[in-house]
Amino acid sequence: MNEVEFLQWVKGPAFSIALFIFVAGLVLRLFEILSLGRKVNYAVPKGDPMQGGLREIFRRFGTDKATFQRSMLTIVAGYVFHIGLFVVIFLLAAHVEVFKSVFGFGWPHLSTPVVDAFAVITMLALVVLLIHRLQHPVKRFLSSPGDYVAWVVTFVPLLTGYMAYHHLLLSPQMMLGLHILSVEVLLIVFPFTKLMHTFTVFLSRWYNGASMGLRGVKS
Amino acid sequence: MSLNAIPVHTETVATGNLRPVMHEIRQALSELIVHGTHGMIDLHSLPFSPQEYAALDEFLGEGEIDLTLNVLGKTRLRESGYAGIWRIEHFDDNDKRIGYFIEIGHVPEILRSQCDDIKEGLAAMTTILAMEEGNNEDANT
Amino acid sequence: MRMQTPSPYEQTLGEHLRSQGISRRGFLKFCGLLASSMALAPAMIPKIAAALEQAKRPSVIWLSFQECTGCTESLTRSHSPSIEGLIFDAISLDYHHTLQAASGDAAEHAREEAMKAHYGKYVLVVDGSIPLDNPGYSTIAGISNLDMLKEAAAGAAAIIAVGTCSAYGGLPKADPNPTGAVSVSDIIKDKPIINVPGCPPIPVVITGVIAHFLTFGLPELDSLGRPKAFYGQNIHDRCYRRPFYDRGLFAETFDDEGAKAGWCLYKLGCKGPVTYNACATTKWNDGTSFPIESGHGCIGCSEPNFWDFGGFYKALSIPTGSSGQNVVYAAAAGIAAGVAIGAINKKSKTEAASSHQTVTVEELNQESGS
Amino acid sequence: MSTLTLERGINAFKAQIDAPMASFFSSCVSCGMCAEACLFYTENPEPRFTPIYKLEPLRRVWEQEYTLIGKLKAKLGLSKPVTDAELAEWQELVYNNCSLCGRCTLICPVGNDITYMIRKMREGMVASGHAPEGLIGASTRAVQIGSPMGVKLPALQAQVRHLEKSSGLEVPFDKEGAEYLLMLSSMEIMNYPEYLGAVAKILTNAGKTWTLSSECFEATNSGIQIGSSDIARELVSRVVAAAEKLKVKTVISPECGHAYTALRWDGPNLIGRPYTFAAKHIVEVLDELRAEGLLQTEGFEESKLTFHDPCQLVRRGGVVEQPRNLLNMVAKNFVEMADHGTLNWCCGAGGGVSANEDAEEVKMKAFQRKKKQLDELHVDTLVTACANCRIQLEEGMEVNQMDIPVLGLTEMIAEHLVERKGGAA
Amino acid sequence: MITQDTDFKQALDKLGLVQQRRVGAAFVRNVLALNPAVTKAVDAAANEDTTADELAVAFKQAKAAALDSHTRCGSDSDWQAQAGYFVARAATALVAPDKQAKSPAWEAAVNARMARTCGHIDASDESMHEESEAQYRLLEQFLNDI
Repeated sequence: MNEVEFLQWVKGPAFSIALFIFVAGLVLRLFEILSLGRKVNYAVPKGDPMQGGLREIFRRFGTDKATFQRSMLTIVAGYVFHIGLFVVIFLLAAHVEVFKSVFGFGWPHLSTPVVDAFAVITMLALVVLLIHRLQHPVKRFLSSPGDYVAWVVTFVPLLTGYMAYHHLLLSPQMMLGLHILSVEVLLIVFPFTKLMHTFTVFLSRWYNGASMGLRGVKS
Repeated sequence: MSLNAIPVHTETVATGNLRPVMHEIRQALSELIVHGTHGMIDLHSLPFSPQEYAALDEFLGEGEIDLTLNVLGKTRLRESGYAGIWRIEHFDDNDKRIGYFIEIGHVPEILRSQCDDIKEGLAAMTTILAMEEGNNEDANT
Repeated sequence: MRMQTPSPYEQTLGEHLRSQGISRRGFLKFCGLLASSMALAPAMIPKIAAALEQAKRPSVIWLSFQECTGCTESLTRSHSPSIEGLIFDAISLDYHHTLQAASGDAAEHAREEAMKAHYGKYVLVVDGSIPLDNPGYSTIAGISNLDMLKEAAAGAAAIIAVGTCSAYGGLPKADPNPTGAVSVSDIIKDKPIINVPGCPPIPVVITGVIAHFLTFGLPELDSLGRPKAFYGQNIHDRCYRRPFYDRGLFAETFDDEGAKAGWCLYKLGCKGPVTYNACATTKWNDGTSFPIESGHGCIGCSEPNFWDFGGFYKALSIPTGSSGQNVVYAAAAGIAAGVAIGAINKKSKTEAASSHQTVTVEELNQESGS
Repeated sequence: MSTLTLERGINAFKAQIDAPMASFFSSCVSCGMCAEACLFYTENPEPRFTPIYKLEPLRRVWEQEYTLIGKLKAKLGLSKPVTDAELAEWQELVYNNCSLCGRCTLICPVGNDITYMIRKMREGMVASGHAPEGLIGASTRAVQIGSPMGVKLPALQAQVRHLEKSSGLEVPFDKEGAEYLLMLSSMEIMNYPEYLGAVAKILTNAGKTWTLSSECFEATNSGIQIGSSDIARELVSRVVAAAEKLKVKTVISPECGHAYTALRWDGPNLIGRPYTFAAKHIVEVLDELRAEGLLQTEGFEESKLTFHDPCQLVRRGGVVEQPRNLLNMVAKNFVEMADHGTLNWCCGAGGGVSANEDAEEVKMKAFQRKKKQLDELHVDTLVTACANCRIQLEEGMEVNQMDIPVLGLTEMIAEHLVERKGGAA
Repeated sequence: MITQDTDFKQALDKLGLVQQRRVGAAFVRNVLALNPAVTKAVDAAANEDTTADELAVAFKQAKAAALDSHTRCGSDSDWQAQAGYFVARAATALVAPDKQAKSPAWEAAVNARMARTCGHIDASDESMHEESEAQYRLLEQFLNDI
């Protein structure tokens, strides 16, 4: 299989398989979670669970000053790479074309060098966080293989994408192929790893916020 | 609507190749002075935007010499504003430019009479002279 | 170009050109242009000149299989006496069934003659792919392409596969490949093969390769068997519209402002980023322009399987499968599996709840006592 | 007689795990921020004291029982089942080093309610026989005697007699149809009898009808602390029975954090139906009286004082403004700690820690957090509204040679109370 | 002749801080047997020449004694031990610094009674009254002395 056939394969069958597993996996996991149900609460509510749920979904994007100072690196680097990922994934012209082909509609994109810069910053932030994870006693202690898998499958697409764009190391076909392949790996493992938090984070904040709302706890 | 009716006017673009070429020319010129080495730059195999061709022309400027050869279609030789820097443009029968070089040297290579041609010329000339003299002697008797 | 009958005395190229009435100045111009066409440094010109002077005027046998003659057209339509025309004249084309005056048995006879006379020395040029499913799909004088290729290849010094069809299978091989078409290199393994892909290839490149073969022998090839001298450049890297790509300025349609302003054609399906060819520098129609310059994206015709590369007008990044549908099926599958898993989870949870025995303080103390 | 086994513990885990927990476990990215939010880690920085890690056995049960991947892993022998030894090891983490204060729950960036999960995990710890001695003792007394501290009715009656004699107030028992049923914690009966006096004074003065119940006066609920719904249900249903028998409108939870949680939030779900009465914390009641103008005070505390928010009131109960409204009535110089209200730091002894002898040392380490907060302020007095916090704070101050008296909010209000004409009905 | 707490309290309120401490000391001495640890503090309260500093020291000791003897939340109640706690609280009230001291004698009295009853609190007898009667007498005697 030469480079071009490889690129064709990742763009064709491989992508279809990955996308299928990704979507099916997502739905499956959500069922897995929600099927466990939740008891009705007979306590007379002090506040509105709905409001609480919504409030927490947004409030937890921020943090109080003291906590920020205590976990500054985690928070700042975390924000940088999350925003970076968003920009790189959703605002690069080439990517918008992909979404257009999947959803049938697209949206405006940023100029390539801007996204390129974001990619670099994002990778830096990820490296910083990895080092931090390896050195911070608590993080190192908590980290399971799953945490590192999640890191790798997030980092590699960024790297290969960057190299493909700049025609580094390998031929563009090969790099582009590897880039798409790495994204497919990401898609496949996504629903079954920590990456799932991308979706469940809203569920979690909602549940937590709902119980806070019910108790009339305003944070 | 006809194809030409579509107003495609390329915006100014810079491939970034102009500056390097200018410096390459400068370098070659100093080489010529120091070691007398002959330099040549092929502009065709470089991605140049029309603007950049124009810019280079302007940079080199016009010199004293502008002559046209007739070999396999025309070939135009122009010395630039800087002595020793020549523009060599090769055309085919239909006056399409099929080659564009910048040559750095006292005289463009193609202009110099080729040794082999000179040798052949000498041989030819010698035989002709010899024949004439032979004829004269016959006449005297 | 005139068909030559093989002569016992072989001219050198230099002699031949001179006999065509080309002065040494002309020869020098020719070499300069040749260097340019071969993307060689001008410093090479003297070497080329010397090499050409000595080079034996080669016998060339040109076989055409499943092809459209576009490659030959590309070559012969180039205005003469263009540089490529000169080189083409300089070779002794002993067989080319489209061009040669002779036909039928005479033609085939000429081929056999040439092959015998120059056995082991002649250059074999092939355009078109070879059908393997059924030899009957394509024959010349009743000889199947496969047989003719094998026979001709046996005595060839080298094979030049001109055009994407002979290099990689090309259009005949395009999905679903009804004739079972394959490339030359799929069949011939024991001879040096130079792929000169393109649909068609740039004429100067065809002759350039021949010239290179004559002057410096086999050129350096890339992983796809293409001479690096001509196919070493990535269209995208050499494209004059590249700055627009870098600035993120793309034409969305063929007639929008971006298109008129000459912005990057990536979104309109340009395959430049993954295509290797000399178009961006050598250009077409005597250097007039190349596809991107005239407002159409590169279709990647010098790459294998370019016909099946997800559509000429789909951006390179777009997956080839029908994703939208795929998502729907996936969601359906997910729901099905989810419902099943969910049911199992519910079941085991209710079982756990029902098998719960009330904890009593007696138990607590008894346990802690032990 | 049946015994507590690992099997029963795992089974309890399986029964407790619900959608929120599954979502919480799926969301955790091991960022470690909950460690920084937990005083049992900040004051004793060992990674294993990180809140989310305290749930590891529960998480594994979830993964193995309720996720496709987990089941696959188990099939391939990539994951091993939770062992009895592990649960034994975890007892220290789940009980000694967690006061269910809910700070991690508040800080977690992905919104995981870790406290909720630890409470649930204790169900399994109990069922597998891994609850600490102290809490077992308390629960046993609570169920068998009616008070975790073994306080019997006569003791209360004796205190009441003292009170009636010295104050001339009437302290009614089993008065049907009274507006308020006043519940107490044994702590108050034994160590702070003045609390009863203060409430009696205020309620009587406000012209409210109120009563104690001779059948059930204990509001605290060891079942909640040890983490056994079965025991908690038994205890809370006693309160419900007493309240419904006396047909009171409102049951007043005493100055005790977890008693409020037990009565206000967990109770109805334990008995599986809504109450026929309202359940309120004494501070809430006092603030209502204030709002109705039935609670007037005179004079001010001159000393610079601050308020320690009991976790179960602020973070788990939403009672934040009320104590401040009340304090501002009687305090000129009230200052807040750097982290206060919902962000306040636990005293270090909640959630059963104080009743757990194994936690003695940890408890005092944890107090260092509160010490740091107080050292920043230089206050003369510390006010709180939880008898358990109060004891922990007093001990902590003693151990650390800090000379700051700790007062109960209700008593402080009572001292400044303005006697209303015809108030005492 | 004092017969009820209202008169008892009024009489105490009339007294100055120092005298309150002295009479309070008398009350506590009556139950001191239940917790000798606070003897020093009581003596300090009894002596009118005691300096502020000495009081402060005594206060610390008394508080410490109280903390030692109180019952922790959730731990089993031992009313015998608890008696000591109330004695300590009585003593603490006596020697509290001036600005904290509300009505030391009264608080001492109340806590002393608690201490007394603790012994047989579960038995719920009337011992409490004996103690208050005793306190009335002590007060009368004190008032006569001054």
